[in-house]
Amino acid sequence: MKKARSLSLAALIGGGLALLTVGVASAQTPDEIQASLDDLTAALDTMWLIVAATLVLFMQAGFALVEAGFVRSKNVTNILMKNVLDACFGAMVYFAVGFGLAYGAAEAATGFYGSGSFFMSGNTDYATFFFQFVFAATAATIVSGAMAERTKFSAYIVYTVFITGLIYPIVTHWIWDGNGFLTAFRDDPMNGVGVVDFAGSTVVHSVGGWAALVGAIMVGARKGRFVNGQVNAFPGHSLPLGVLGVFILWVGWYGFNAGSTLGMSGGLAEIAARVAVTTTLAAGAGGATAMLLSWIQHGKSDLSLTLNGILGGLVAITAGTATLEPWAAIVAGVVAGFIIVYGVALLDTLKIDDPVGAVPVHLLNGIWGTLAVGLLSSEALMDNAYGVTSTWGILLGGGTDLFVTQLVGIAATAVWVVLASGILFGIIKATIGLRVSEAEEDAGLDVYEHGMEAYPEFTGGRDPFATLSGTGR
Amino acid sequence: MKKARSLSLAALIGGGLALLTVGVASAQTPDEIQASLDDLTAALDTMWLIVAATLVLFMQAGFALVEAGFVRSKNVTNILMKNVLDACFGAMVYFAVGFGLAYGAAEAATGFYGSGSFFMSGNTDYATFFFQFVFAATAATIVSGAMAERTKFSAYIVYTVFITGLIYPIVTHWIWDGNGFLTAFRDDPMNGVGVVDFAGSTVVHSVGGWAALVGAIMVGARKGRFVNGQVNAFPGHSLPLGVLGVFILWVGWYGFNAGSTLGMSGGLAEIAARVAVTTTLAAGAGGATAMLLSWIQHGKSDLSLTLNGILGGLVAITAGTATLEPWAAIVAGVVAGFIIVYGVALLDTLKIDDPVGAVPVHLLNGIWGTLAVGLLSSEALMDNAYGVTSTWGILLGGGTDLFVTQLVGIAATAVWVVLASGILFGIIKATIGLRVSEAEEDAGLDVYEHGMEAYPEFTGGRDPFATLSGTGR
Amino acid sequence: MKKARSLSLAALIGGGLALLTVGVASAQTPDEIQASLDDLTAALDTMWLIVAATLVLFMQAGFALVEAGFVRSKNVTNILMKNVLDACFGAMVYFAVGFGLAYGAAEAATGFYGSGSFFMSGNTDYATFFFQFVFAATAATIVSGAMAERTKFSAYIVYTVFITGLIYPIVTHWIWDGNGFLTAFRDDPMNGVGVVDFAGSTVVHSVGGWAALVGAIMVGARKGRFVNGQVNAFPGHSLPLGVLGVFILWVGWYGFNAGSTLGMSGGLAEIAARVAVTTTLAAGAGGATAMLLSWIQHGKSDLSLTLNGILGGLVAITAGTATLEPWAAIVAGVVAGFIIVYGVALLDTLKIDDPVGAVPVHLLNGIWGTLAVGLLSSEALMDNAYGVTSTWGILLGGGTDLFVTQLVGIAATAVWVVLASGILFGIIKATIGLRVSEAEEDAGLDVYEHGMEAYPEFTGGRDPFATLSGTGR
Amino acid sequence: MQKIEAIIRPDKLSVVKAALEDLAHGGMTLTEVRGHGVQRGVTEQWRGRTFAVEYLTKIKVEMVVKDADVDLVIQRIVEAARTGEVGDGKIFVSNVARAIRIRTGEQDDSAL
Amino acid sequence: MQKIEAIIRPDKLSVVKAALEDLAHGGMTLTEVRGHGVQRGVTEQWRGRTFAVEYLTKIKVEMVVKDADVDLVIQRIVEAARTGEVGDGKIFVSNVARAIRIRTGEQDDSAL
Amino acid sequence: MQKIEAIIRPDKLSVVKAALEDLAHGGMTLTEVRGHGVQRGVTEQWRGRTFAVEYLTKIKVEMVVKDADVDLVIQRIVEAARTGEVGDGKIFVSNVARAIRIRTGEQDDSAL
Ligand SMILES: Nc1ncnc2c1ncn2[C@@H]1O[C@H](COP(=O)(O)OP(=O)(O)O)[C@@H](O)[C@H]1O
Ligand SMILES: Nc1ncnc2c1ncn2[C@@H]1O[C@H](COP(=O)(O)OP(=O)(O)O)[C@@H](O)[C@H]1O
Ligand SMILES: Nc1ncnc2c1ncn2[C@@H]1O[C@H](COP(=O)(O)OP(=O)(O)O)[C@@H](O)[C@H]1O
Repeated sequence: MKKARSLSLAALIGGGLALLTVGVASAQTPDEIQASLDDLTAALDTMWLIVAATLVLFMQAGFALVEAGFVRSKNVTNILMKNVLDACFGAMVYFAVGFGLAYGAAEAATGFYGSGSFFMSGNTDYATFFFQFVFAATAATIVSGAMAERTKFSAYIVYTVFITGLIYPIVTHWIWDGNGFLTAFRDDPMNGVGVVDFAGSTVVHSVGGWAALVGAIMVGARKGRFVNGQVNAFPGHSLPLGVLGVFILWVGWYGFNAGSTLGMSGGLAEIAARVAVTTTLAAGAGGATAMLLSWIQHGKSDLSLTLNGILGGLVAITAGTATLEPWAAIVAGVVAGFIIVYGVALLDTLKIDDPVGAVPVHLLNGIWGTLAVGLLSSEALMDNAYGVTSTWGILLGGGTDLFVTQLVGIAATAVWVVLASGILFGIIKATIGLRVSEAEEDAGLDVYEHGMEAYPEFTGGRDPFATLSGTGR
Repeated sequence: MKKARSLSLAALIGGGLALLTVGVASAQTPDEIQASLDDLTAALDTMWLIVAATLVLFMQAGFALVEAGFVRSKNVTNILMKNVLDACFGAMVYFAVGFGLAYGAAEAATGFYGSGSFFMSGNTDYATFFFQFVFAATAATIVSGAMAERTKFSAYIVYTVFITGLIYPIVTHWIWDGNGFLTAFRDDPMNGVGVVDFAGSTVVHSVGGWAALVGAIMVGARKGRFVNGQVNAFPGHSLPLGVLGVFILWVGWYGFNAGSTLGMSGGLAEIAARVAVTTTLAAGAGGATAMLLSWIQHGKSDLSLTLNGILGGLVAITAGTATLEPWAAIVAGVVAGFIIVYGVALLDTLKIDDPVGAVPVHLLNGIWGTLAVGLLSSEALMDNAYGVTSTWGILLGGGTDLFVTQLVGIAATAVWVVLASGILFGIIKATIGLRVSEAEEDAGLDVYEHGMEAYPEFTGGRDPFATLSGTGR
Repeated sequence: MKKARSLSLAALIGGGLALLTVGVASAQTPDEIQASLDDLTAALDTMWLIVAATLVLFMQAGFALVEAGFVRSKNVTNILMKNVLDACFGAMVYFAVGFGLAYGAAEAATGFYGSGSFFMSGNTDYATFFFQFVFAATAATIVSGAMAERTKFSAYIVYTVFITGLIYPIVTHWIWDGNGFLTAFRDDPMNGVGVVDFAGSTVVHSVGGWAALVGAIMVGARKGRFVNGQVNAFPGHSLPLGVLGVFILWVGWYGFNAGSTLGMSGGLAEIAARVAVTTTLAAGAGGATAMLLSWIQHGKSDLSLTLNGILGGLVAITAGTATLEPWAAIVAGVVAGFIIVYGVALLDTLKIDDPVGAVPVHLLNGIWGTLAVGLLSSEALMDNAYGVTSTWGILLGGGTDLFVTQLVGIAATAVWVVLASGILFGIIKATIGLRVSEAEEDAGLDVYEHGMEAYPEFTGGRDPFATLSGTGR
Repeated sequence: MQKIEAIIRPDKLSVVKAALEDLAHGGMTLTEVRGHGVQRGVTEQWRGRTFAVEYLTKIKVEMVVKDADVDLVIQRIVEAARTGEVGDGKIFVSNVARAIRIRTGEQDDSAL
Repeated sequence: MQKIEAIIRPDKLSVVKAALEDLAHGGMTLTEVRGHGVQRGVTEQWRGRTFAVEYLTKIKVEMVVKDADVDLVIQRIVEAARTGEVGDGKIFVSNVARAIRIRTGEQDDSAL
Repeated sequence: MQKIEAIIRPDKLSVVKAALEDLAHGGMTLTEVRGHGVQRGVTEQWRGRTFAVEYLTKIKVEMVVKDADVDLVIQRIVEAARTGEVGDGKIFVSNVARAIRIRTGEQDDSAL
C-alpha cells in the first residue's frame, strides 16, 4: 500500500499524461468501496481544514496591515515586528504547550484544562493542530494593536508567549473541547445546550479583547493623547494599508467562520455555505452602519470607522454564524456598527487609549456576538447545527436557557482573562517594565527598539540622502 | 442524524485524536452507499463554490489597490471608501433584490427578469448566493475607477446601489439564468447555442464597462486633463499598490473563471483545470504584448500599461476560457494587449477621461472576449463544455451561428446598460449632482468628502508635525 | 453524457433552488458506483492541485513586494516590472518548451531531459501543467532580487526566458520526472532511494539561488556598496511592503509544500496535513532564531533579518517537509535562522552584493534543506511518504545512502546551473550588456529604463507639483 | 542681486511658472512647506474625533534675480498667484551678496 | 523687517507655536529639514549591518517680523525650544528688504 | 557671518560633505528641493502618454559661517559638486545679522 502510494506519487509527478484517478485501486467488494468512501471523506474534510486554516493564517497579514496603517510611521517597524513574531513564537509555544492545554485528552485533563498532546506527542491529527494554531495566533495578535506605540518590545515578547501558551488555550478548552465545563459538545452540556460560540466571538475575540483592554489600561495612554481634558486624535499614517488589511481579514474570515464546520461531509457543506452568507451580510451591515453614523455625526463619512465597522460586524457574527438566519446576521452587523462608533467614543471618554480600536472591535463586539446567539438564534438552525431543540434565541421565543448560558460563558471568560492578564502585565511592569521611556516614545519605537525605520528614505518616495544614510561602521 | 452531526462536530473539535472519518456512518447497503456518494458530491461541489467565491471576493482588494495606486494621493481615501462600500452595500442590496432579479424562479419570472428569492426567502442555496454575490460586487466596482477623482460621494452611493441591485442582475438573468432569453442553458437556446459567456466577459465586465463609459462621459474629464488640445498625464501615486492589486486580481480570477464550472464532480474538474491554464496564458500574453508595444512606441517599457494589459488579457479570456484551446487563449491575450495600448490612446483622443483604464480593460476587452468565443472556440470544447455540436468558432469552420449569437448578446447588453445607466446618471446629475466643486477637486476629495487624508503625515514617511495635526476640538 | 453535463451546468446556474447533487446520476450498479468513486477522486485531487497552484501563483505577489520593499525607491518600478514579467513571459515560455523539457514523455526523452508535450500538444493534463508552471515562475523570480538595482532590463528579459524555459526544467526532469536520473520515482532509484526533495529545496530554490549567485557576481556590486573595505548598508525603502510580501509567501508556501502531495485521496491528505504543520514550525523557528540572533549581536532586534529568517526556514523545510517529524522541522528552522544571519554577513565579506538576500534564503537554505532530509528524516515517514525502508536520516541511524544521494543531487544541480547560467550571463554581458550605466544607476533605473517613478509625487504622500508633472508633449 | 521668496498656493504654481516663462530669469528653486497665517486650517477626522490641521501645504518659490528685474518678477507673481481669498501667500525680498554657478565658476549676475 | 529662522527639534514645534500664539505675529512657514551639528546621529541597522544616520530631522521655522518684535520672538523661541541637550538647534536672523501680501498687495510691515 | 546656500545634485551630497569635514564648521542644514534652471527635466510616461518632469530633485545645503571662512567653504563646495554638466547648481551668499545657539544662548560667531 505504501509502495502503491509512492508509485502513484511518481506517476502523478512524472507522467504528464497519467490520469489523476490512478491513486484509487479498482475497488469492487463492499469493503473496498467502504474504504474508498472513508478515504474520500477524510480527504475532503482534511482538505477543507487545510484550506480554511491557510485563509486564517493569512489574517496575520491583515492584522499587521491594519495595525501598521493605524499607527504613526515612527512606530511602524515595531508593530510589524510584533505581528510577525506573534506567528513565529506562537507556532513554537502552541506546539509545545498551548495545544495540549486546550485539547489534550490525557487522564490529567479536567473540565478546566486539557493535558497531553504536548509537542504533539502521541497525536497525529495534524490538520486539527494546524487549524487550532491559526486561531491561537489570531487571539494573540489582537493585543498588540491596543498597546501599540508605547509598549516595550521585551514586554511584548513575554506577554504574547503567555497569551498563546496559557490564557487562550484554557478558554478554548472550556468552550470547544469535548470535556470543557462550558462546552456545547459534552454529553451533559450546561442548561442542556452549553455555550454556543461557533467560531469564537468569545473564545478568540473576547479573549484577545479582554487582554487588550487590561493591557491598554496598564500601559497607559500615549503621550499627548489626553491633555487637559482634551482628546487629541493621532491619525494613522496610511489608509491604503488599513483598507488592504481589512479586506484580507474579511477574506480570511471565511476560513475562520466557514472553516469552523471542521469538515464538509455529512451535511456540513450546507452549514459552511450558510455561514459564508451570514458572515458576508454582517460584515457589510457593520461597515455600512458605521459609515452612515459617522456621516450623520460629522457631516463627513469616516473611512477609519467604516473599516472598524466591518471588523466589528465580522466579530459579531462569529459566534452565531451558523445559528442566525441571514436577516438576523444583518441585525447583528447593524448593532455592531453602532457599537463601534459609540464604543470608540466611550474609550476616549474613559481615557483608555486603544490606537487601532481593538477593544470595540474584538471585545465589545465579541460580547455582543455571543449575546446575539442567545437573542437571535433560530429554532431550526440550533437544531441543524447543534442538534439542540430545547432552547434558542430569546427574542424568537426560545426561552432563557441559551441566553443565560451565553452570559455564563462571557462572564467566566472575563474573570479568567482579566485576572490572568492583569497578573501577567503586573509582573511584567514590576520586573522588565511595560512601557518605553518618554524619549523613546517621542522619537518612535522603531529607531530605539529596532534601529530601523519603516520608511528610511527622506520623503518615503525618493531618497536624495540614500548615499549617506548607508555609511557603514 | 442531526444529533449525529453535532456529535461528530464535538468529536472533531474535542478529541484531538479522533479520526476525521467518524462523520460517515458505516454505509453498506446500496442505498446507504448512494447516500454517501451524493453527500460527498454535494460537499465537494459546495466546497469548490465557497473557495472560488472567497477568491473572487478577494478581488475587491485588488480593485481597491489598482484604483488607489492609479489616482493621485489627494483622492486615495475617497477611492478606497468607494471600493469598501461596493462590498458592504452590495451585500445588502444583492441580498434584498439583486439575486431575486437575476435568478428568482417564481411564476412572475420571465426571460427578461427573474422574480422570487428576494431576501433569500424560500431559497436555501447559500453557496450559489455567495458565489453570485461576489460577481455582482465585481461589476459594481468597475465603475468607480473610471469616475475617480471628481465624482460626488453621495452620487456614488446612489449609482452603486442601482448597478448592483438592478442593472447587473438583469443581464445575469438574460445570459446565465436557465430562463433568460439569451442563455445557453435554455432548452431552446437562440441559434441552437445561446450566448456563450462562461465567466462573464459580457455579463460582468461589459456591464461594468458600459456603465463606466457612460459615467465617465457624463461626469466629464478631470480638471486640467485636456487643455487646449493637449492631453496631460496624471500619473498614479503608487505603483506598488497597482502591482499588488493586479496580482490579487490575477489570483482571484482563478476563482472567477475556474470557479464558474460551479462544481468539480461529473467531469467538471477537467474543465476547471483547462480554464486555469487558458486564464494564465491569456493574462501572460496580454501583459507581455502591452509591455512590448509600449517599449516599441516610446523606447521605454511602461509598467502601467503592462498592468492594464494583464487585466485586459484576463477579461478577454473570461467568456471563452472553457471553449478556447490554449493557443487560442494566447491569441485572445495578444489582441487584448493591442486593445489596451490603442484603447487607452483612443479614449484620450475622444477626450474621455478614465483614470484607471476601466473602459479599455473591462468594456473593450469584454466585447473582444465575447467575440473571441465566436471566432476561436474549438469544436471539441464547445461540445465538452456546452454539449453543442452544431456551431463553434467561425475561424475554425464552425459557421456563423455562434458568432452572430455573441453579437446579439453584446448588443442587447449595450442597449440595456447604456440606457439604464444613462438615465440613472442623468437623474443623479439633475438632483443631487454628479460632480464635486472645482475647489474640492483642486484640494482633493479626501479632505472635503471625508475629512481624512490617506497619508496624513507630512512626508508620507515620518511626521514631525504629528503632535500638531492631532489637536482635538 | 456531455449533454447531461451541460444540462447540469444549466441547472446549477439557472435554478437557485437546484440541489448541488444533480450532477451525479443515480448510480446503483457496481460499475456505476466505481465510476462515481473514480470521478470524485479525480475531482478532489484536481481541486487540490488547482487551489494549491493558485496559492503558489500568489507567491509572485509576495516576491514582488519583498523585493520592492528591500530596494531603494528609485528602483522600485524596475523590480516590480521584472516580477510582473516573470509571470507573463514565464507562462508563454513554460507552455512552449519548459514543460516539455521537464515532463515530456516522448521517445526522445532521456534521464537528462524530457521531450514532447511542447505547447501541451497531445497532453491534456492541465492541472499538472498549471501546478508545474507556478513552480517554474517561482524559480525565475528568485534571480531578479539578487541582481536588483543595477541590471539592464533587456538583459533581464533574456535571462528570465532561459531560466524558465531551459535551466529550471532540466533539473525538474532529473529529480521530479519519473524518468529523471536522480529521481526517487524511478523503479531503480539511485542508492535505492533517489534524491528526496518533496517540494523543491533543490529543484526550485537552489536552482534559483545558484543562478542568483552567479548573476550577482557577474553583474557586480551596486555602486557605493563596498568602498575602501567598508560595507555600506542600503536600507530598503519600505518595510510594510516587505512584511506583507513575507506573509504572502508564507501563505503561498502551503500551496507549495502541502500542494506537492499532488492529491488528497489515497491517504495523501494525512501527508498534506503533516506538511502544513512542519512548514509552519520551520517558518516560525527560522524567524524567531534570526530575530534573537540579531538582538544578541546588535542589541536591537532586526526586522529585515527576521523576515529573511522566516523565508529561510520555509526554504529549509521544503525538501523534508513530508519526512521530518515536527521536532526536526524546528531544528531545520533554527539552523536556517543561523544560516540567514551568518550567510548575509558572509556575502558582505565576500563582497557579493545581494540586495534582498536571495542567496542566503534560497541557495544556502536550499542546500541545507536538502541535506536536512539526509540527516533528520525519520524511518516511519520515509516509508510513509516514499515507501522507502532501506535508508533514512543519518542522525537517526538510517545509514548514509540517503545522505549521499542528497549530496549527489545538490552537486549535480550546482554544476548544471552554475555552468548554464554562467554561460548565459557571459553571453549577455558580451552582447547586449548586463549592467546599466553609472548615470542610470545614480538616478535610478525607474526613470531611465521605464520613464516611470514608483511614487511620482513629491513627498510620496501629497503632490503639490502634480499639476505640473503632467504637462503633456 | 535680490532673492525673491514667494510662498504661494500649490495649485497656483503652474500659473506662476507660466507667468515667468518669458522673462530671461535663470532658474528657480521650489520647496514644499507648511504655512500658517491669517488663513486657518481645515478640519479633519480620525475614528470619530475631529481635529484641526493648522498648517496648510504651500510652495515656496525662490528666485535670485538681478536688481533690475525684481519689480517685474514681483508684479508677475502677484498677478498670477492672487485669488483674493485668504491664504494667497506672501513675497519676501532680501539682499544676496554673491552668486556662483558651480559648473563654470561664473560669479554674480552672470551666474543667475 | 527681519527674518528669524529657527532650526528646532520636531517634537518642540507645538511648544514653540504655543509660546508665540499671543504675539501679534502674522504667520510662519515651516519646512522639514535634516540637520547636522554638534549632535551626532543615531545608529540604525539593515540586515545585520549597522550604520550611522548622520542627519537628523529638524523643523525650520521661518518668521518675518517687524524689527521691534525680533528680540521678543527670539526669547520666546529659545525658552520654548531648549532642553539643554545637544541638538536643540539654532536661530539665525537676517534682514528682509521688502514684504508683499499677495492677496492685497500690501507692502512691508503691514504685509506681515 | 554669512549664510552660504548651495543647491547641488543629490548624489553629490556625500562628496560635498566629505570635502567640508576637516573645516571647523559648526553644522549644516539640508533641504530637499526641486530645481529648474538651464538644465531641463526628464521625460516620463504614464499609460502611454509621455510628459516632461520639469523640476528635478536637488539638495539645498545651508551653512552659516564666519566671514573669514566663506571663501574657503565656497571653493570646497564648487570643487566637490562640479561635474561640468548642466545642472551642477548654484551657490548664493547672503548676510546674517545674528545667530543664537538655543541650547546655551551663545550668540553670533561662537554660536556657529
Ligand atoms: N510673517 C510671516 N513669516 C513667514 N511666513 C509667513 C508670514 N506670514 C505669512 N506667511 C506664509 O504665507 C502663507 C499665507 O499667509 P496668509 O496670512 O494665510 O495669507 P493671506 O494674507 O493672503 O491670507 C502662510 O501660510 C505662511 O506660510
Ligand atoms: N552653522 C550652521 N549652519 C546651518 N545650520 C546649522 C549650523 N549649525 C547648526 N545648524 C543646524 O542646527 C541643528 C542643531 O545643531 P547642533 O549643533 O546639534 O545644536 P546644539 O548646538 O544645540 O547641540 C543642526 O542639526 C543643523 O540643522
Ligand atoms: N536664479 C536662480 N534662483 C534660484 N535658484 C536657481 C537659480 N538658478 C538656478 N537655480 C537652482 O540651481 C539649480 C541648477 O541650475 P542650472 O541652471 O541647471 O545649473 P547649471 O547652470 O550648472 O547648469 C536649479 O535646478 C535651481 O534649483
